[in-house]
Amino acid sequence: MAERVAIVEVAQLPGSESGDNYLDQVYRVCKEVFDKAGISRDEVGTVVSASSDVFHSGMSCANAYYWDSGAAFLKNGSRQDGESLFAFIYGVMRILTGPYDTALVLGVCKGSENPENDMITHFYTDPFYQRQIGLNETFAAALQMRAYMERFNITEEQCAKVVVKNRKNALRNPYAHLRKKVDLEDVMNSKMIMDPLKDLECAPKSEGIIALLLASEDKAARLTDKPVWCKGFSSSMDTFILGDRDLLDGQLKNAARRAYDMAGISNPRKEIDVAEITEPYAFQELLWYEGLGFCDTGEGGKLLDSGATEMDGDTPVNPSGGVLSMNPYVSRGLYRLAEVALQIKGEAGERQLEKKVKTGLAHGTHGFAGQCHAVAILGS
Amino acid sequence: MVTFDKKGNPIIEAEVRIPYELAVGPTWYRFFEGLKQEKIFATRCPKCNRVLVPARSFCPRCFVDMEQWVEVSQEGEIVAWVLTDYEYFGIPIRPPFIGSLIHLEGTDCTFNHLIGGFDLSDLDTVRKKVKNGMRVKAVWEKEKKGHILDIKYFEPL
Amino acid sequence: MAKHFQTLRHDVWLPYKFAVGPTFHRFYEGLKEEKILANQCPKCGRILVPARTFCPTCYVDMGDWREVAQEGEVVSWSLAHDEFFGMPVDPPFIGALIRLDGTDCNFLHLIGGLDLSNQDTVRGKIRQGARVKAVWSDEKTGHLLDIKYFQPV
Amino acid sequence: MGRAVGIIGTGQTRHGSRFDVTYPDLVREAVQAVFEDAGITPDDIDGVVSGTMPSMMEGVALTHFYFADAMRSVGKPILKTETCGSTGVSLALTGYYWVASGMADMVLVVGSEKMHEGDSQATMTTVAEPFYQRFFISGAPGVFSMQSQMWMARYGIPEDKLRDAAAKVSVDHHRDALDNPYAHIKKAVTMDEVKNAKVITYPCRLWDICPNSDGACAVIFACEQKARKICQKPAWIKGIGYRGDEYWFGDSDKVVWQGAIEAAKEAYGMAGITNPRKELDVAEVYNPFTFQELLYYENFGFCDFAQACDYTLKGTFARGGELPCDPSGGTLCTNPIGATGLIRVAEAAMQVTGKAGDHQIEGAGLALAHAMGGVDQFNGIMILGSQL
Repeated sequence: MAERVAIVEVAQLPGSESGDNYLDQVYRVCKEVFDKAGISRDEVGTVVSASSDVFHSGMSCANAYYWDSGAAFLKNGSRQDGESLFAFIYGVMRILTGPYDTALVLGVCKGSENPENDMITHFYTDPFYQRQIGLNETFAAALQMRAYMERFNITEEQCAKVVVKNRKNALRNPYAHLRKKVDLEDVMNSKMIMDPLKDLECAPKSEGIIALLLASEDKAARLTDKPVWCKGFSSSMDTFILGDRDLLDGQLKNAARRAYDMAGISNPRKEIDVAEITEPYAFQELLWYEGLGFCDTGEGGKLLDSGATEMDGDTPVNPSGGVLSMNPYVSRGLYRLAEVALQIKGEAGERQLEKKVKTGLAHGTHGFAGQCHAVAILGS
Repeated sequence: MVTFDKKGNPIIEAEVRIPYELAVGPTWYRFFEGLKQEKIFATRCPKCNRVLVPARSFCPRCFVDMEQWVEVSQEGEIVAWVLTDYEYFGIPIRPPFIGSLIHLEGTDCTFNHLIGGFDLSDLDTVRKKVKNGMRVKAVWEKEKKGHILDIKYFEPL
Repeated sequence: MAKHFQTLRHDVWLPYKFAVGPTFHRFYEGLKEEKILANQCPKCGRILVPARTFCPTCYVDMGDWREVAQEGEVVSWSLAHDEFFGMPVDPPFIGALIRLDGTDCNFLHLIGGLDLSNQDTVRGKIRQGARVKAVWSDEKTGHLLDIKYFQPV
Repeated sequence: MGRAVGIIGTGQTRHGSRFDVTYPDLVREAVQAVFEDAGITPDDIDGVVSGTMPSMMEGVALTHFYFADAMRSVGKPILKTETCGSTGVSLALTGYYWVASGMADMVLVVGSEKMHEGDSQATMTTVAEPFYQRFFISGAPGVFSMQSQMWMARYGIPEDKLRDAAAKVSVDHHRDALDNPYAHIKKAVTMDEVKNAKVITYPCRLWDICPNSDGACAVIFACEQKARKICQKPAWIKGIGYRGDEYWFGDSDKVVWQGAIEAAKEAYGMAGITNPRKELDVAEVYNPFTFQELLYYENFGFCDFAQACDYTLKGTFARGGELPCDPSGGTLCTNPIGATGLIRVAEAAMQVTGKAGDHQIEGAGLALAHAMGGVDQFNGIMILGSQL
């Protein structure tokens, strides 16, 4: 039974729209990660992928479609739905259990083939109550943003500044979907989608096909000299009906606490060198700072204002440009994880942080106003 | 609006239509262009040497690119067939029709397509006519759309 | 969407029959009579609206049914400007979470009955804590929108 | 290998047409039942695994949100597994790995489907892509009909014999289901009725084919230490296996079916089984179609290739036979897809712990549970035993 599991290599495709066939893209990204690690498909132990039928061209049982493109022919594999960080931890579990010493973890979402994300998120609702009021993820986010602004005096400018920061970071990320600088005025003047939520504060709909190769400690030693270890993980689910929840006191802190406990982290602000968090709506980055314990409740805006989460701050957040710059709905969690792994390896190219990155955090969320969160801690 | 099923349980009926737009990509594109010219294209794996139809960009087993294109025979043998004579919501082809697996000459897999060109209204007649191992040949639609149904069906020889 | 590459249109088109179950059925019947029905958890005592089959927290069957107030306070709101798939009514409209008096959760519904054409005016009028009251549609079909919207009082 | 894992409780709904309740209320029925069976409370659970088959079967996407409360998963870690028809066994495997890896001590696994709310054939048409296969698959019955033909042709099995064997499978299982309080189809059928029933897709006739069912199943997995403490008689996980073929139906042999063979081999290897017919006491084989159950006997090594009909007609795989298969009535009588594979696991666990009631196989100590998914693409197996 393996004791520790490492990310050995990462391969990702860019978020911009591609005319390539989906299956070809899946094949190429898997091939790339095998080539980087110097192993063949035959040597791979198990395959766990993440996808969602509704975010995958409307193909039911999406994983049946890309099974062999995803290198899983005649292999023991599985699939996680909705949140790609689930696929990561399931890959880790499979290696910890054995007998497989490697796992391919794959995240697949070809956003360009799908209708608008909210047409799909609308179907998260129950048909009896919330669907009749037209609820979708943006609608829920707008309600959450208003509550956040009113309860803690978070300003619209503070929310908009998240966009400016992340889009600036994305300029240095060749994989990001939106690579155009925006300033505060652009964001503030962008079209009001659902007041107070503005167009540029909402994530785009992107492509995102990504592969990570995991290995047991012994195997990792043979495949890489820069293994990135899985140190902690947890997720947490909130109640279904939006009106039953406190939208500003959700499940992120439970997921984070359990992940920190597992990783032995007591002061996240000090111990975490970089964080990649899922902020499909700009204000959520501020709210998630609080949930992750980077600052106190209601202080998310102040933390941003302090510059601490900028590239040169003491807790840089989203050096990749985040989800606001690239949003492949289902695989976005694995993109966060990959960025943290690359930062720890020192292979993040132009966006590599100047400081030494030893410990990093990747966060994923899906569902209305963060109904479900997942937190992974990686370390050198 | 609430209605009731035959047991008197309250239900809400709805229809959902979600549109998607799939990227065809170069391999399918070339395959469909072939159909327009009444050609069935396959590709060959440089490692295991299998010829797979429709054409693939990579071999699922060897996991290498398949770049060698070959036009394959339009004749082959029936490996399995099924007469479908029931309908359901969204059925893509009007019944009755015969779906089948056909082993096209010179290929190393079976090709999924229709068998037709004769009366399908009676199962017993069809069973007498269609047998596994029987030879069939592609019949083409006059108007080509670059679609898998540019081959109208395969007809018994 | 016009693309610069070849695509294949693929519509997922499916029919459904959702089992309403006795709880929502009774709730809908209430709406037809201009009543908003909730029920109470026998364990934690919370009154939840719409009525539920079971308490999401205590996991016990919900108990007493009751009609709740048609007035309450705005907890959060958002003004929708554009059309979107599944929208409840033509925009502009306000989606809101409303705490109906005497209940222990927020009710998702619409706010209306005021001029919504100017965002700034709306922001001046609707705030957290603003009092609103249900306005009923003339025709009832047993649907959440039998309540037309909640109007500021 | 990882830590030893046991099943300490199972729960099922009454399966069938369940327009009387909403989907979350149906899920709750199974979850309440599993907690009652295991005698623990939700506080004891470290994580929840949720799964259904295709996302839009019931018109609600990513149902783990919808079921969050019904599954008692609020505040807990969650995983959402989906692998088509094999989802149920994949769910069980997720629960197993979560505990075996040491990342949780006790995991609740919930599978469900409410097929009457959607249109299963229309939904399953979207499993086949619109470039190629969609036009030729003719729904699930079409696929299985072609598979059974290929089998017959390969080995020259006389059609009458195969028809008789398949009819016997149907007759036996419909009778078995009468002894299963959860089963959906409860109607005894005769050989003649099966053989003369309406053709759906030749050679499959009405009574060769499973129904659409509404239902849910819940199972609790625990690590050895907790299982021994809480449960007098856990069902231990002895072996697991899973394999997937290529997506295209025509790319691999579905008669000598490598995916099924290797999934079984993996599970047998782990469980130390060399002669499955002799060593297994009962098998819950995923049998949406009578013909396919017969083919599985061969691929799982219960008998040699081309022998399944003879053994079946002798009664080897019926109750009272050497290796009773699907004494619950199986998928043939109850098929809420996302739950179906998990029901196979639950039934196998009930058999090895002596909790199967009227359809108990006396003294069962080792049981196999199986599920299949995709267009004949996935096979998953879990072997359960009364002894660790």
